[in-house]
Amino acid sequence: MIEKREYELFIGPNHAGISGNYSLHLTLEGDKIIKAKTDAGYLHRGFEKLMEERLFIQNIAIVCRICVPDPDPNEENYARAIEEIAGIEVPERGKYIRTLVLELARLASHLFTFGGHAGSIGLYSLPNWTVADRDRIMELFEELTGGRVYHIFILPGGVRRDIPKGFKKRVMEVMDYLEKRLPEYDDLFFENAIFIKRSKGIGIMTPEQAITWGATGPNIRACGIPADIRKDDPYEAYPYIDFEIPTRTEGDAYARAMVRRAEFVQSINIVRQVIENMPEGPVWNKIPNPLKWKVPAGDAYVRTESSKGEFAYYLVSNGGQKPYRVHVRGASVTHGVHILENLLVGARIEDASQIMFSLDACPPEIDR
Amino acid sequence: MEYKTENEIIKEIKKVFKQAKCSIKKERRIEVILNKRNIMEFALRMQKNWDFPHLSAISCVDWIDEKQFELVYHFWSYNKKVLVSAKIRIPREKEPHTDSIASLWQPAKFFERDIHEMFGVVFDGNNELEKYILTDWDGPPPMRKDFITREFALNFYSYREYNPEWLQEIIKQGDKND
Amino acid sequence: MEEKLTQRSVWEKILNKLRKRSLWMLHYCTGCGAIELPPTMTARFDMERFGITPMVTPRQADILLITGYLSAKTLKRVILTYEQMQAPKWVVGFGSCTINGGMYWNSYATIKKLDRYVPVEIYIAGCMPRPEAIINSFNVLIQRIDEGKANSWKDYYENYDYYKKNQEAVLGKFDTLVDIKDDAKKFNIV
Amino acid sequence: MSTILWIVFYPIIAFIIGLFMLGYARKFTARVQRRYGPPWHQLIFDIVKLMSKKTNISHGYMHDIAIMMLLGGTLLTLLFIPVPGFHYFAQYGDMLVIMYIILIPSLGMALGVGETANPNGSIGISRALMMLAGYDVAFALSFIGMAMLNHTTSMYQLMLIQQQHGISSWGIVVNPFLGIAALIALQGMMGEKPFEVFIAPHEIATGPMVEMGGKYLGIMMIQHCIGVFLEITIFINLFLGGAKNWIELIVKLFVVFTVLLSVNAVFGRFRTDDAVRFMWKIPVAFAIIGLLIVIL
Repeated sequence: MIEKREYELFIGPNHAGISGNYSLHLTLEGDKIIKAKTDAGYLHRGFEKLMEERLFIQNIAIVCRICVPDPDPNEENYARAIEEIAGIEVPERGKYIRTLVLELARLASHLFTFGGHAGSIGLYSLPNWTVADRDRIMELFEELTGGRVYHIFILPGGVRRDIPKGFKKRVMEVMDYLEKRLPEYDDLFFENAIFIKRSKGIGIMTPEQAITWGATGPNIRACGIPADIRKDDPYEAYPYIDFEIPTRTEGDAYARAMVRRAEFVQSINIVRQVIENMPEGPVWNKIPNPLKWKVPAGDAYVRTESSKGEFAYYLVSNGGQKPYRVHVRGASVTHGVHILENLLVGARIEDASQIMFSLDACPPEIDR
Repeated sequence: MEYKTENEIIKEIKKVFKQAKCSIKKERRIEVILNKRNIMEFALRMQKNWDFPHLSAISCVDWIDEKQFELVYHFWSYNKKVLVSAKIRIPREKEPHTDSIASLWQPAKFFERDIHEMFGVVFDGNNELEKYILTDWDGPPPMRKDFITREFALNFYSYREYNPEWLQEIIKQGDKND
Repeated sequence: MEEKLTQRSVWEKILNKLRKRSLWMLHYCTGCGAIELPPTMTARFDMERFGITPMVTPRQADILLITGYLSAKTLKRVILTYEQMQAPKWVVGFGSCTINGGMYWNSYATIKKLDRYVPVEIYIAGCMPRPEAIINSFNVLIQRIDEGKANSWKDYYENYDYYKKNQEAVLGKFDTLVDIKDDAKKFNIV
Repeated sequence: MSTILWIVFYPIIAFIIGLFMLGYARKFTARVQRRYGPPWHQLIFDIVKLMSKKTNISHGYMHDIAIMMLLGGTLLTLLFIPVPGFHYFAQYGDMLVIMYIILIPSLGMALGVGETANPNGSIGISRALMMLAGYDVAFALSFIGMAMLNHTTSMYQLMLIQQQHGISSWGIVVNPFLGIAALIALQGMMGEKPFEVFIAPHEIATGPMVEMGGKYLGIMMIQHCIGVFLEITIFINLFLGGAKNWIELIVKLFVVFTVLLSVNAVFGRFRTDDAVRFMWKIPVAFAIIGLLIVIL
């Protein structure tokens, strides 16, 4: 009988193959992973506790710092939760600008994930291209909101300021530029023989598993289930925009990458539609004096489709000046923990980092 | 009758759980207040008969004045496109016990472990309730209302003393005119 | 920590002239500022022009970036990593979170003042510093190495007890398998 | 007398050429990635910095010897490679000797890294040796083909024959199948992507070099510079007719290196078994076709 010798390998917090500060504790036999246990908590700052000690208006600055690659769904969730409880109505133009910011954030985050996925299989040319193109979107954000990554732009009641003159033209230019770049990404990465060989059949999730394990976003759409919060539970200006939800059926790392690529194309045409038929009018519905503002008692569960999946906030207010309880349900809470552990079993060391990047698990969302 | 699907769901719930208080908060949002004993059965029916396959989240709210924890289970149905938030109340003791639904729902494993860490609620039936995020933390469950993070931080960590002259003058002017 | 200028032999000067152009940065994103590292490393801001490339293991790295806040759990790993790095090593603190706790000043989980635990060479201002600020700080570090003023790493060897006391105040007793005092004597740093 | 001078200066010349080749490699990859890239002489700074490190953590006596074995093996192999102006050793040692000695650095690295007791290191070593088994088959077959073609196993005679009859007698012109097989094997020997399985930073944190720091890494970098020069010169001598003078050698070195780098810049990594499977399928098939042509 061959004597089985298992050994442990820490793909620790300090590792290039892990996106962010996160660690996997793997039990291996040769190259095959037998048992995987994730270990989070390295980025824990206790957001939910900090938010309970700040006024409603003060939380706007801290809320976007929860998830780093894709900060805008946080602001959107927080603002919409307050609007739902307090019954504030957002003007039409405000909704359109919010949708514009959310879609630009999705584009930037997808470009980042393309680079991460390519880096995990050794193709370091694609991260250089995609992150450089992502900087074009960062410049748009900088012009609109003043900040490259953290925008603090979506406030309860609308958005902080209207879009500057000439901004629409520049957004259209960047969209055309990204669309022109996509075929080059295809040649280098999406149709690269080695990427296809490396990612097909890795981390396969069947549709039933995807539902029972609680996958959301691109990961569930890669298993053939067209579940997208922008269509199922529409918010902001999404009901007035027509776009499809791309899905694939294989449910493996390749399918997830291709779904993100198709979503990238969809987001470009959403941004174009938002820019074309953006109504005139105010962008912010004045809320009472923010320093003494008491949000009426009540609770709201608000969901947004972030680039990583379903991002939800459960906000409870007891009529005081500070939120009584904010529960942040990050998208990677299911992807990065149990789904990653299940998919790693049986995989090999080479695919460990690729599976994590294909699931797009973002550790700050797990630790909050 | 513009909330057609929502009312159908409430009728179904009412059929089984007579004393559950159901209300439609807004389109696609239903709130159900249950007794803590039948949350296990409610979750089972949600998954098996009423086609709510997605457990979005389990949130825990610490009502310190009423000495109770409130657990809110958010279920979402892909076909009916409705979110049902089931709320139960458990007493706020040192280690309150409640039934775990981790056997039915895999995402519940993370949420229950998280609530156990942050609030100290023990879920019977979930054997993975060890420390996950706060492994290097030996203080009380931090998310409870009686734990004040500001006080803890001020005396546990040390800050950089920073009072240059220009700041002291401003403080002095401030003391003079108020 | 005044500028301890070692007696600058000619050989040391020449070494510094050459040494300053090759700094290997540890690929370890400890906090939220790490999202500005890829743009600094890749095509647009390209820090490889200054000879700065990301390296994966602490043994090969010279710069340890503490990018933003540092939770207590990460602090233990950062100390283990810092002690594994080879001697002329520098810590660069990103953003206001490493200076005085930044936005998480009242958080129970993050540390507030970085240089109580590891000697810090350079702080970069900004609540997530921009890529230009990061490259500017690397240039300042290169200049300090050139003038031989970048000696914060000697501080760790000289008053190791001060750092050890602060570390154990937050993390409790833990052993890092690296005997700093013995290394200091062996490689005659002190 | 001149041999002693050559023995002393030849490795230094090889090191300097290898140094600029690796500097060129980083600049070439950077340009493919649309960025500016480090200066040509970047490796001088890297090696000086590594050599001037204050603390060098040694992992035991065996580890130090292995590093010396690594460098020594490469220098020994270097002496047997005929280059314009120096072929005293090459006359006696033929290709089989070179094929044997070239394995010493890999074994030396395996010995040393095994001592560092870091799981990433040992995984890297098992991959490196598997990769070695992968590309050696194709390389040996292509060499046997050239030897049978010119009825000599000595690399020096092979080079002379090819130089006398001009381009028409170059290995790659006479029998392109053997040339392509050797080129793919060379890609594996150099550890360029898609066969870079043993230095995979994203999977096993630079594999064997995970615990090397300071002076040890400096010596490994010197060895890598010489290794780059050495491996490509073997290919040139066998298939591109060697070189009459140093200028021609350097030009050929950079041309072949550009071919390898262009593949390296745009491809990901194979998994270990896929890499070996690829190596045993395609290059070996080319080599066998080449052999058949030679035999018939």
